[in-house]
Amino acid sequence: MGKPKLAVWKFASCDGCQLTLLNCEDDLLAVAGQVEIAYFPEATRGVVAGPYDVSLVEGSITTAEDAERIQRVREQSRLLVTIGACATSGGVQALRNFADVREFTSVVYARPDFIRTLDTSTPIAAHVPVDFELQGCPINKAQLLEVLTAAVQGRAPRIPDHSVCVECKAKGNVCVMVAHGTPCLGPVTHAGCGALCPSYDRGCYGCFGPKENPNAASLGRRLALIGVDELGLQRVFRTFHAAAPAFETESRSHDAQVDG
Amino acid sequence: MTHKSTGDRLLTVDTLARVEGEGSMRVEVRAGEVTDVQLAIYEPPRFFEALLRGRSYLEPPDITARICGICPVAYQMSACQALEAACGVSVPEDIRLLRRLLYCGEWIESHALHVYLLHAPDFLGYESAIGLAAVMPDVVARGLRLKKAGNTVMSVVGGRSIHPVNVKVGGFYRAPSRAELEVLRPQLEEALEDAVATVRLVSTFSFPDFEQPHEYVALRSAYDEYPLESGVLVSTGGRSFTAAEFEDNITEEHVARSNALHARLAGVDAYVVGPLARFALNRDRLGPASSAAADEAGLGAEERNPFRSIVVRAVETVYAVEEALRIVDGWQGAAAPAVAVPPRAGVGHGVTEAPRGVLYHRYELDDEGTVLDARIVPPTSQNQRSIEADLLRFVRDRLDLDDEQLTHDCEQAIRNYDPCISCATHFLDLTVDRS
Amino acid sequence: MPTSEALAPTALDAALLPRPFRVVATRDETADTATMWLEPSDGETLRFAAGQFTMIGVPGRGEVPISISGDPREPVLLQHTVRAVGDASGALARVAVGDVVLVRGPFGTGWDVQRAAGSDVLIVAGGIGLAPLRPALLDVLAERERYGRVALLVGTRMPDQLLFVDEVQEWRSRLDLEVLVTVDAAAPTWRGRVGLVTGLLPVADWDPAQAHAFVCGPEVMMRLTAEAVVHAGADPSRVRVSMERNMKCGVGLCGHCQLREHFVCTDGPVFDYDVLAPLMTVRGL
Amino acid sequence: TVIGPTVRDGVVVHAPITSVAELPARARDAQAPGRYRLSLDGDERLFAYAAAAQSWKPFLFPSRQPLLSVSPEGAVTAVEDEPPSYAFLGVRSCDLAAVAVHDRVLLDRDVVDAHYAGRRRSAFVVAITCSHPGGTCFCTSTGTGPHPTAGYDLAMTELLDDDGHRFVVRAGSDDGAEVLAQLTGRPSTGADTAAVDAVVAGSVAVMEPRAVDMDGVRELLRDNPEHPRWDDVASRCLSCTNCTLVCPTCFCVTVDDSTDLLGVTERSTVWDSCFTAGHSYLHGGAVHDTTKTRYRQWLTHKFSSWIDQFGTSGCVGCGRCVTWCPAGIDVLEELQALRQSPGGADAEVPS
Ligand SMILES: Cc1cc2nc3c(=O)[nH]c(=O)nc-3n(C[C@H](O)[C@H](O)[C@H](O)COP(=O)(O)OP(=O)(O)OC[C@H]3O[C@@H](n4cnc5c(N)ncnc54)[C@H](O)[C@@H]3O)c2cc1C
Ligand code: SF4
Ligand code: SF4
Ligand code: SF4
Repeated sequence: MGKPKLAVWKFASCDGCQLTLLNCEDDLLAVAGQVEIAYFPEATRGVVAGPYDVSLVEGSITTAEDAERIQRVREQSRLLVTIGACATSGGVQALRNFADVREFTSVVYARPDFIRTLDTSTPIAAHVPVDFELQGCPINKAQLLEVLTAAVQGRAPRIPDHSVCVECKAKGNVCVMVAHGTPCLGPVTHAGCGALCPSYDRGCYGCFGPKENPNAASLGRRLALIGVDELGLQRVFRTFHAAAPAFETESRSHDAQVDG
Repeated sequence: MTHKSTGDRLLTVDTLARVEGEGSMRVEVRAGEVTDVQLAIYEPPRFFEALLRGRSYLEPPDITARICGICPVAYQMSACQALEAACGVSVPEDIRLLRRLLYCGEWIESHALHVYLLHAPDFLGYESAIGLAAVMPDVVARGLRLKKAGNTVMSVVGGRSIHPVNVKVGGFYRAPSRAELEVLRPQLEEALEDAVATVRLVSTFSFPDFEQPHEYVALRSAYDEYPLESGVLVSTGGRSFTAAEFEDNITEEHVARSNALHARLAGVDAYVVGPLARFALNRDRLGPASSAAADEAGLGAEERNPFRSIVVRAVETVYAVEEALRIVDGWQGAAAPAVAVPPRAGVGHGVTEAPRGVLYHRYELDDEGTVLDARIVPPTSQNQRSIEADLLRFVRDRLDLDDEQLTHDCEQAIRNYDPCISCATHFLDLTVDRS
Repeated sequence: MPTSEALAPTALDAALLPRPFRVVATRDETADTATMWLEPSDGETLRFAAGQFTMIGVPGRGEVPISISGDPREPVLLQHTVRAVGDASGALARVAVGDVVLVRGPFGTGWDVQRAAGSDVLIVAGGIGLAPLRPALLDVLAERERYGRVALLVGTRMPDQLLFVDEVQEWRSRLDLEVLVTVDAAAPTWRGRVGLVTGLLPVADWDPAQAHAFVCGPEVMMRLTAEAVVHAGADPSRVRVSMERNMKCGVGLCGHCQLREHFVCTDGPVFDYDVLAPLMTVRGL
Repeated sequence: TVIGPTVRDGVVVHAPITSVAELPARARDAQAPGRYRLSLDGDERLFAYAAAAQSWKPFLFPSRQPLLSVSPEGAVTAVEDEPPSYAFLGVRSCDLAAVAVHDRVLLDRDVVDAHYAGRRRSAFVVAITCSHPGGTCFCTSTGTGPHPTAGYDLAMTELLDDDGHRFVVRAGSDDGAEVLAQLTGRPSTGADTAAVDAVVAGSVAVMEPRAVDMDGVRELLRDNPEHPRWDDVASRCLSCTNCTLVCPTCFCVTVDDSTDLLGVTERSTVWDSCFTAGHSYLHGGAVHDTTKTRYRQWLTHKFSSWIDQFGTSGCVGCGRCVTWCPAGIDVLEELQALRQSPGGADAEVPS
């Protein structure tokens, strides 16, 4: 068996997740030794034609062209892995889903008529079947390596889906929520970052998206008790994973009070 | 199929490689004359300025970081500066230095990425750094080492290198101790050697003869420092204006083919921000090692050949490393990780030097700190006109080349600017139309 | 009984230290299930009691509990029958001759069929559950004269999911063993029985008043079967079932397999039904 | 290495210390469900705080313990490590009881945890009488405090009164006696003993309002798996795992295999929690697929089935799971609610 062919695709995104691959400085050449980097415009001019064994897909679907293009990507890919918040839940640009896009366009562009875009930013899985979703904004380097390693070895990636709190406690952090009264989304957020924010004396802001079995409503009530107002609750659940169902439901539950 | 003739030609590159983001290029040649050059940014729009409306003034550093994964720190720095200005707060010196250190990390990482992984393969004739690694493993290893040093600085100060978590309006969530920064020293010392070696390497590349006439715009710091996190805007045309006067001097316009906005400097057609501009306007502010490296590389008072921007970028990398070392050495911890920034109604402007050049933010807040309006002008949209102007002249002089070579050279010319299309919305796709 | 060799405490490390085995033969049982025969690389025979399991895995592909499906009297080659339902089991079900797999164990309690000596024996298997029960049946057949009537009742979802087809055929031809097979659903060409395995209980020849039953299959199937056996008049303490829970260590230290007060890996996997009955009726215990 | 209490990030933690100056002088903690605040405005006593953020578990039973590595060809190499040698300073009686529970679970079994055994064997334990129980403590209810009675090398009681700031120390082992013999000090007097008794009585009194009767809790939990209170608590519980990870007796670990690009697998035991889906994962899904079943597993195991398994409760009354629950769930309140309406006639409304 030859080396598996890897392709890296980009949709609406910041490039941070694919940069994570280039940031694997110690392992980049080892990865290149195990997989054939067949399509990765950010890193190489060379293009090897599909089909591809593994496609990493960054970014969300925000235009009709992209909705079409992702179908082509899927057709050419044996394994399709989405990387990052944009690709798995629509990303920060999914905030448009909560507003009027025409208004959005006119805020940014003098000639909104030049801009063609969809009303929503949607995750890749809303368009094509996805084999694995790697969460994070941006994704974690070690987790990306695990996903690639698993793909090379033909096994399922081992990415725990529990809360950030697990990592926080394993690291020996002091809980900022309990000890300092700092609002923290760690209890409902997917692990992977290594509990970065609490390690920096900050509450988690949920950039890895919802964990398995999240209870956002209860956390919302708890945050309210430590002083987060309705607008604040709507905002914390409506940022980098605004369109992830668990977070969207919770943020929308505050709409009435915020608007009223 | 190659035509070298003067006839009609159309060169296109649908997806420009080794740039950050997605864009395309199109060059049209009719009857031997270059009639049109376009750099189209088709990266889908993400509407950051709109989605910032209604958010808390404490959120833009985290939200705007997501505009660009390559230079998130630049967004965080410009946002903090603008928001602190809006609220009438300035940060103490220790916080300013810590920000500078974080920024140095981003410069080292971003410049190493561009020099080694994106641009050097052009000069050495490879499609990618991975291909290059097969023949020059030491060179690529050095580039990766350097890049990693930058990432390590960002991880220690900011928590991680992409979208750091430690930055907030008013300073940081937690300031590192002296001991925490000291661990960076050995890696930075190695990086200094690597950065100097990088200047030596890239100054041996062969560069096409090409001079550009554009006006250069960059920051000039109030301190005796090369500009990073603060300063006033100055230009080779003798202009000088503050962040607050940015929009009086620079306006953005929207062109049909692009999802990015083009910036214009009042009174001129095209201007340039980024390493060449910074260097020309701040050569006297380099540190000892970077200054010596610039001399050794034969750089004069200013550099007008955009192809030689790789040399300037390498010199700036030396500067960022020596500056990081200076800050680490002097670090005694911060009195407090952040200063309080109570909200107030008003408008604030911020300009800092992203690796690719001047990055401008403006926010208008109400008295509770809700963002009423936001404006962001990234470096790539400022450089876009210059890139196109350069391409036009560049192609005109090289019509004798076949399409493949010409396209390749055009791409290289675009990469001179290290265009970040994620910022300008995102990337380039080259179409050369000779038909 | 070789079940309780661990009289002196063993270190967790040793218990978690797998031994390499080499695959010497494989046989596809169904589309997703295969049997493999394994030879210990260190030459040390893995002796076991019917019903015990090992923790087994392909290197780097995780480790899962799998019952031993071989004959306790012929332990030189370790035999396992694995259904591919996920990553670890999928890798196992696809091993080829010559491959190395890592094995720890044996662990857990056995069927302990000897306690049925003098009585009727009812062995009821659902799907892959026949694999753990095969050694129990072989134990009975090896000393057939010690038992009363013996019946093997097998249910599978579809005809092509029956395990050990040739051997089942052989068993069918024995006069001292009643073999009944049923499937949940089948094409019209299927000439056998259709219906749940519990439907075989009234058909088989056994005496509830003194029979011992050994049941293995999906948890609901085990519960319904045990309930039906008890309903027919059997004493719950004479019904044994083999439970399945997540297991990481196999020696009661990792905590994953707990079923209320029981560590399924050490107190089980084979339990008396009277112990489990109250636990099997509560969802998600 | 001496591990003792010290203040970090506004909390008393157990960490390596090298001088008396690092001890938490003047520290006073206020603990409540989901809330911990520290002030440094007390008198000069060094041990006048309640349970520290974590017990001694992270040192005796670390969150990750490498076991072995496996080559791509299947060759197995065990990780050999020298167990660190610790002296624990300021171990409260609840935490002593927790260590005893771990000894029972991890050492007194057919298979023992050799890494725990190594760390445990070499540990020198200096206990302290708890003088300032916290707002979530209930060791008097679990019968595990506040006065250390066994399981230590030395036990101290800190006294601060007209006779000055001093410690009454007694030895609980030969090692302890040896160390005690080397200390300068005077034999304790009847007055000292009376003062110690007063400290203990004071602590007991502080915990009085929270005292619960643990009799029948084993049966209560065993017999009420479908009580409506489980749904109620599930609406509040975040299944974040914090309670299990701060609990000094929780021992669940997963066996984690991580395989690198070259196919080398490292096997470690890693703290796990019954609040994760992976804990009860069986092909197709988790047995404990809802927060209700996960919470029920935790509470039932801790207070009920633990007794069946090990002859002792899994709870030592340190109150950590209450303090460090981000949702502020109080196990005593849950037990109380289960008890008040056995069988689940009328469940309480959430607070
Ligand atoms: C005592 C006993 C005997 C058994 N005997 C047999 C037998 O003889 N034959 C047979 O075919 N089967 C048998 N089984 C069932 C067999 O163990 C399971 O089918 C097997 O464990 C499933 O493995 P898998 O391929 O799904 O593992 P994987 O999916 O690879 O999982 C391996 C481990 O990783 C973890 N994991 C995987 N996915 C997830 C996830 N999404 N979330 C959290 N954690 C996850 C789990 O902890 C799991 O233990 C037996 C089970 C027991 C308990
Ligand atoms: S998920 Fe976040 S880091 Fe990744 S591309 Fe999107 S915005 Fe960037
Ligand atoms: S700080 Fe946040 S992530 Fe850490 S334990 Fe507390 S709630 Fe969980
Ligand atoms: S703690 Fe939360 S917000 Fe911070 S990096 Fe981790 S997942 Fe993202």
